[in-house]
Amino acid sequence: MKFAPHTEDDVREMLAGAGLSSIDDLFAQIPAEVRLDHRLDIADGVSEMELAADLRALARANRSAEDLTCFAGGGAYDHYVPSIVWALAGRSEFYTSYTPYQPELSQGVLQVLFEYQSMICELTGLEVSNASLYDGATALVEAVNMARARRAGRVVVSAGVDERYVEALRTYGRGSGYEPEVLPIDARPDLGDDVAAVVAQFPDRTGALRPVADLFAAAAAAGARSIEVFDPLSLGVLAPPAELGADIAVAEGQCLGNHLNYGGPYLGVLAARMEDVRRMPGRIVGETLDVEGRVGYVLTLQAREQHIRREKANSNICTNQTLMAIAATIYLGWLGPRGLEELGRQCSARAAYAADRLCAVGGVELLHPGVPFFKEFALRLPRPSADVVDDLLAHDLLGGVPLPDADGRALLVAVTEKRSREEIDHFARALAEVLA
Amino acid sequence: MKFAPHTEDDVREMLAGAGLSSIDDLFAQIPAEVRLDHRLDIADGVSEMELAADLRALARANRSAEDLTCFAGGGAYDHYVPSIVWALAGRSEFYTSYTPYQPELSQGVLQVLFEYQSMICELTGLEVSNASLYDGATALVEAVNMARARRAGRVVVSAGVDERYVEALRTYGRGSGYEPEVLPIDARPDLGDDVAAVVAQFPDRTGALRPVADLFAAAAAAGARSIEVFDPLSLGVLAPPAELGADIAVAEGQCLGNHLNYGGPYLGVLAARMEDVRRMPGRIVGETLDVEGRVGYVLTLQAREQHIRREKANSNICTNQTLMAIAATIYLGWLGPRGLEELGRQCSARAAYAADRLCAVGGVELLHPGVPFFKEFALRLPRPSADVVDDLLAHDLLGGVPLPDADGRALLVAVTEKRSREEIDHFARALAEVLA
Amino acid sequence: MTTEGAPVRRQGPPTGEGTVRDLSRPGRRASTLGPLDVPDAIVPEAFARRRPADLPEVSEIDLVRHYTRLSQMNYGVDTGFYPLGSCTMKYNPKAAEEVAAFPGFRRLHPLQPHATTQGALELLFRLEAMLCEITGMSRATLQPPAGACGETTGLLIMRAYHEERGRRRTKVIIPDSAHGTNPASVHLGGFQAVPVPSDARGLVDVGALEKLANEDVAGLMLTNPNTLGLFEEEIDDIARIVHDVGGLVYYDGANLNAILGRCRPGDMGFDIVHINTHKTFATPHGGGGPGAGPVGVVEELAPYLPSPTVERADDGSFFLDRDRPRSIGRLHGFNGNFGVLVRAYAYLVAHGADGLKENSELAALNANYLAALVTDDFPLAFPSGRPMHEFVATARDLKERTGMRAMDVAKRMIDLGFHPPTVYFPLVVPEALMVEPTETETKETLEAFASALRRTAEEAGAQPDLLRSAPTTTPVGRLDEARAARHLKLRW
Amino acid sequence: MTTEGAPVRRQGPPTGEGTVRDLSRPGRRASTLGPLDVPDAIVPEAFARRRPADLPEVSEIDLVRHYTRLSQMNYGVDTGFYPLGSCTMKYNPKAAEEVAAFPGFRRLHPLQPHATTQGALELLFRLEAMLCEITGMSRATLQPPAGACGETTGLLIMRAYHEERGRRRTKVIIPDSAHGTNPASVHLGGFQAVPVPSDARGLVDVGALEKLANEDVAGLMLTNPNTLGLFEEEIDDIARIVHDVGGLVYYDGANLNAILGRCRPGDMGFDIVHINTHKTFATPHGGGGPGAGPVGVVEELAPYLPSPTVERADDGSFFLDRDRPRSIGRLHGFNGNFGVLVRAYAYLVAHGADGLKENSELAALNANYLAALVTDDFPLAFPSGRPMHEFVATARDLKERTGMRAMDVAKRMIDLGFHPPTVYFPLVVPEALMVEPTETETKETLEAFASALRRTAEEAGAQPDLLRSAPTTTPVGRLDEARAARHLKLRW
Ligand SMILES: Cc1ncc(COP(=O)(O)O)c(C=O)c1O
Ligand SMILES: Cc1ncc(COP(=O)(O)O)c(C=O)c1O
Repeated sequence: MKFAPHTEDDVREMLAGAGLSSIDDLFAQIPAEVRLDHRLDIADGVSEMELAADLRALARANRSAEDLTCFAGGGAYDHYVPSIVWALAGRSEFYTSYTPYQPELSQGVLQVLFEYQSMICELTGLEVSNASLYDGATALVEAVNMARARRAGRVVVSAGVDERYVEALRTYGRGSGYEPEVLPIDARPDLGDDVAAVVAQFPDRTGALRPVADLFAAAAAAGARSIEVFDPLSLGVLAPPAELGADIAVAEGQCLGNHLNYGGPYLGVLAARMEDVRRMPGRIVGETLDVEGRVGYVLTLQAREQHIRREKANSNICTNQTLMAIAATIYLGWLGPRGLEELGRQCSARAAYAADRLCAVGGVELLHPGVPFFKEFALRLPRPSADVVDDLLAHDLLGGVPLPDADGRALLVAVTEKRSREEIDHFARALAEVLA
Repeated sequence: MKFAPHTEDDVREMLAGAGLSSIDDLFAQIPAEVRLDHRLDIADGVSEMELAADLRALARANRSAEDLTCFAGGGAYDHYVPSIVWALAGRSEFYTSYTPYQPELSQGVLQVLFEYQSMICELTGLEVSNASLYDGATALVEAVNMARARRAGRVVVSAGVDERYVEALRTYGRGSGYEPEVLPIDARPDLGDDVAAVVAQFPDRTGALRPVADLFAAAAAAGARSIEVFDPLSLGVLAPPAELGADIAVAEGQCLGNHLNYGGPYLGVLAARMEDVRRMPGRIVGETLDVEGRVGYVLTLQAREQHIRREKANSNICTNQTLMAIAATIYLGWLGPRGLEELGRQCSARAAYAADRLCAVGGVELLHPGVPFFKEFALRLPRPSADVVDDLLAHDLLGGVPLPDADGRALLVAVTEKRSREEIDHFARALAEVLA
Repeated sequence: MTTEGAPVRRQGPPTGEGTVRDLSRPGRRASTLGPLDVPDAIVPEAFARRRPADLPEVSEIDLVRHYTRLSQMNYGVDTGFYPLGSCTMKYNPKAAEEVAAFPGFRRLHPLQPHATTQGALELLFRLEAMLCEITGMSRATLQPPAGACGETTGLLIMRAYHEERGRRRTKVIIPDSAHGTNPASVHLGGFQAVPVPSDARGLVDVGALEKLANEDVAGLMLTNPNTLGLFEEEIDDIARIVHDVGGLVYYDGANLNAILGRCRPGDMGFDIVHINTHKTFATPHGGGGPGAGPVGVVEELAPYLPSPTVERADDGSFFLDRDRPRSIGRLHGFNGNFGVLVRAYAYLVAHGADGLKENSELAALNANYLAALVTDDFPLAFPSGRPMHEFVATARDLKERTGMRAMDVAKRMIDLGFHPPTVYFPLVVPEALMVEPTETETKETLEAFASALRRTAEEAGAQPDLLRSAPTTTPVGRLDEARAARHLKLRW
Repeated sequence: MTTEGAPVRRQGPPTGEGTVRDLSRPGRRASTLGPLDVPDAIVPEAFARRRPADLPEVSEIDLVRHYTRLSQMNYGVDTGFYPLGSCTMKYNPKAAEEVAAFPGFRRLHPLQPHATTQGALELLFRLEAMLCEITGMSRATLQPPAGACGETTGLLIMRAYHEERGRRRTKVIIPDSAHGTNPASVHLGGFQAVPVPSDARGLVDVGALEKLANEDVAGLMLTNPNTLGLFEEEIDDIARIVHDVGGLVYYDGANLNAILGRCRPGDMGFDIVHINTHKTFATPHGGGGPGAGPVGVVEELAPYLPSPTVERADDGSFFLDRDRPRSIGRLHGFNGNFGVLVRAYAYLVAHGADGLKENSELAALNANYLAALVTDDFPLAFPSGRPMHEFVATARDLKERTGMRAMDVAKRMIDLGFHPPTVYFPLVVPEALMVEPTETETKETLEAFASALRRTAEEAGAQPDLLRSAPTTTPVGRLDEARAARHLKLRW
């Protein structure tokens, strides 16, 4: 395929116009020693028809949630994506535009982001939201950096936090100069004024609902920032981060109208208190007036950002996940307050039903018996969970996500509003079979 | 699902505003005897999620050209549809608009249709095109009505015309008062001044390229209108209708960027000479000026149409296939003159190769040996072609369209630019197998 | 506030967009095809094209920008309120678009073996059953690609019915308020259209009908509620009168959205019914098409339905039945506008019985509420009857008072941010404004529209130039249609 | 003629669009969920939300119209020329959008067993190989979701590399013309940013660099061609100087679109390279994101690459390798922006080796042709060097002559129908106008843009108000950014 429109005449005339005699002249300043001495070892270009065939073949070499009934979660969920979300977020005026540096030409994107920020504040009960970060894990990293910009101290992380998120903290911490300290579940933390941030996840990495308020209260007492990792779609039925005492709330926003996409592009959600707004990473949209007093929207507080603050900036994020935030805004508008609540109820009811049916299978029990959960729960299996997941594929089931817990015999099962009783019953029967 | 936005308060306030006390009052004027005495026997409504599941299941119960390698033609072809076509024709400002009765609000659709008419004229060599009809078969019916509006005479149809098109003529002819007379291939027609129209198809229903110029010349001599059924995608390499002496040219425009869609929505193409423009059916877009002298587009010559001419109109068409004409315009813009020619060459080359390979299979021969063809040709098989097509499904092949010819042993094979040498070779091997 | 009546402005100075040909440069090209991996072959010289077709030569980005911009020069239901009377411009569900695009539907060839199209055939089978239940008919064809073709179908069925009975019937009666397709279809059916006048109420003049009814009459075509939005209360008598002379009664389904689940053409005595899925069942109008015009008939007429029909075999499988000796034949090259029918099926399944009934109720509520809001300035053409899903108002008085016509009001409404209603139809009403809000519009939208409409009435007296010079906010101003017809320019 | 510079006007009077919340009415709702076919269950009281979240309550059509209209208030590559310097706003192929939407990609869960994701893994494997060939690196990670994250990745690799060798390195050198993400990333990598000045040619001052280079230096970050669009001709010396003190050289790939197939960072002595697929490989910017920032490294650094990497087993199957003891770890929750990487892969396969090379050639041709057209009014900031794919002009003289600033020129360009270039970057250039036309624009477009730009220079003297009051053709006029920061209103 070829997208450059130049005809031979164009090239000739333009070279002349630029005072050049050949295309090579354009590259004359490249020293001979560094010029590429061979044709790139990449196959010849193809037509659109061949391209589509190549990618169709690759896509078909996968077995996705389109073919498998998906009970996998662990931060990415098979919630229903209503057709209006991408019919609208997919409008080319949105997706082919750049970061809104020229606000008068970008009121569309800017206003949607303002609406996004407003809805995230409504969900979390916090005062400010930014306009998106890369994903949930990096949003947590940014939240910790926010806290450490205030007090360059220790970072205490509850063992209930997703292991991939902790991994990310460990990675970025090497550069920022901290090592996340993992706090065992229910352990009494000793928090002094050397602690910058305390992180907890609710529901936790096993789907369990464990109180975080006390931990956050202790953090507050120590003058540290409390950071909650939350599930946006739990907030129709579960208490919002602000109520639990979180100063900063971060989440993986994939569940808000975004497809699974094998892990990305997803949506990093971050909300905080107004007093921390100048330490917040990423773009922030604000309302203002134009010369004639009409309401309009702009990127604001840019003095925080890398392109102005440079090495003093808390974050280096530039390109973010705006399009996913647009999708999330449309999705939340589609849900509405009652839809959000109904969805939460359905998830928890279906998860509860699934837990009952699956635990009725011989040798299967809850990893944390008696601990309440929302839409996700962990099972203890008689065999390594990875093998069981492999066996379930034969029944067209994506049975869940294997956890390291219980020496690899733990399975994390997620149940969204999409999973019907019939599908759950099928799962139970299949599990019994593969464990028989 | 529910799309009506009314809240209970809305309903109450609006009833009051309309001076009514209940919804039933709105239907009071319906006589009791005719009121429906039961709830419609239709299942309860479903959520979008359930709707998508229901239709996905139905779609999967089909085996389409997505799963089968398609050699079927007979008026509908598996040409490649470039992604820009529906990315643009699928813009909601186009597809959610009505017939452009208010031109100032509809310059988008009107201008595209003007471009469409222009491109159809370029393709056919004729002077005027309308803005679309239902499909190829009904376009032929309309063309015959045009001719008979000029001279209410006989309708002579070459045996080379698609049998479904002849069927359609027979159907509509009952109302309009004619019976199409089928003229055997190569028969010398006796054409007097009682003949209104002579119809020929090029390439013909078996894909064969048989001269039509003589027939059309004879028609002209008799003062009848010559109507050619053509293949739009043949016109990069085959002589256009005007050159062959056609007064009116009609075609199935599905091949112009429209999907197979199990037979519709397709695109009825009709072009004619300026002298017949006032007898032309359907919408026609014309260029004009606005009050400030700016160029703009409107529906014109509406005096021809049913909404003004009523029972004196030649046609009753109102809703047409505008969206398909928009797709065709974008597709032709994508092809361009050189793309159109290359595509034609590829089709004929691939068809020629396919014919060689398939005729190399024992017992298989061309139905019309020695007769040249374009992208489609007819085979004579040793077994009923319908059975062979069924057997080929096991090889993931849609082998073609069975023809009644040769007592059901004829198979019409279409080869588009999409069919690779490898696919054609696979077809030949599979055919050998099923015939072995 | 409401967004209605306040479309936003786009960037850039006002100006039109040249044609795609203006972008053409020799040698440019968007398309690429795969390499030719078989021996080249050229068509015989005798048949070869000599001069390449002079199509535009442009790059892909040229096409994308040109047609994106043209789309932005077009008003659709997705941009705002679209109260075109008789057109039922309701919201077109995106979900229907998504499911219709499943490859299993979109890439299905019309001539595939039945074994490979069971899903499509089952969908059509189910859709036919739902349409029969909704209309009270016993069988239906899904082949007609639009309402007008449905009318032709119905009239050819009438013809076949009478011919089989050896009757020579020459006339079909239609109300003077009928849509243009009705008389045109009558003509195409080989009949003569005989108009029956409307009475003072805007309903069929039953007395006049009685006089017209005789042995020459093949049947009657009627829209109910009629094109004035009024229910034909004497439908029983009307049907009886026609049946008594051996005629058939045809239901033009354009206004079916008014009565879903409340009453059915079949129960009113209609023998043949067409449905416009692009009106009642919200399949998108596509800027003029495609649509679908299924036709239902009473049992006695079923044998005449077009060929093929969708049938179910004893083994439960579905097939297209072409063995129909008494059928009127084929009205479409293949199976009708299947892609549109998929959307209609989705719409029906999504709503279910109660949802459909509620749609009609709220469509009527919207029309009556809006009528009440504007009637002081734009009185109903026939005030005695209660409108159903749409109403016809008249600017007659306004014209007398101010000289401003319905067309001026319509153009001014554009500047106020609204698509105008249908104007000058039905023909029996002078300065007609035919308003069909549909059920998917909000109370706030109706109110904003009403105040805009009332504002035009005020301006017609105070600032007539605002109307006369309208529209001024569109890419082009009022266009010279007479000029277009006089100096025909139908291509570049 | 060309359509460039002439966006069309939309219908309707100029006015903004309220927020979706302004459309909210208690009781309205767009969503429907399936019936609950299992026993209901409610969360423990202690954890329950008490007050429902105050989200808007709207119907589906409200959402569709609101966001359709907002989209029309936004300018994209699909609406017109978008010459933002450093951003590479080239045409985003629709074909890439189509293939990325295949359910087999879009509905793949990140934690599925490898047996079910072989197609996705093979795509990533192939993409890594192509990126390595293009950049001259030996391995690459596809995990970073954007360029800035790629920078962090590179700096953490630098840190790990030096730490493993027991060296305490504290400084990273960056040119004063560097993009803001560079110093910010240096900081996040735990280093101190040391600026090296540009010389009179706009290139790294090699003499100054030599003085800065010492045992504290972990490495150097460089964009080449640099942010002035000029090729760092002494790149050999630069790399040598840094290597001689044991440092590593990092390539910021934002300008890779200038040199594809002509030269490679690896051959210039770079050790680490990031690529912005949303620039060079035309994945859409999405109004600010998503992007993807793959990072390639030389063989010696491969062990430090983030975990997991995509590997091929002896049986030919692909898997995600998490067993990487020397890896810096994980930079993203899952596998990076896979959906974006699919588009980048499609772009590379579509173009092939020659297509990519041609893109860079024509990108440079467009930039140089356009520079020549505007240079009389807007001279190059550093005229001695030949710009490559973009050029930085300055409005310094214009400001002195007329008092009009680069910002005024930019806003006036909007009224003339164009998206302005990047302004005030790089910071080392006063009144900078940074123009990157990209290779997908036509000669006519460049000429139309050039005459518009020259017109602003003329108007700056003759009719400065046209610039001062611009833009006037947009939904809102010039916005008060100071006010936005002073009176923070960040939510409704
Ligand atoms: C009353 C009436 N009858 C018939 C028709 C024709 O239907 P179609 O446009 O689908 O052919 C229409 C369409 O506007 C109509 O309003
Ligand atoms: C020179 C340069 N470096 C780095 C970046 C940051 O890349 P990203 O926006 O993908 O994070 C940019 C983006 O504008 C850039 O122009």
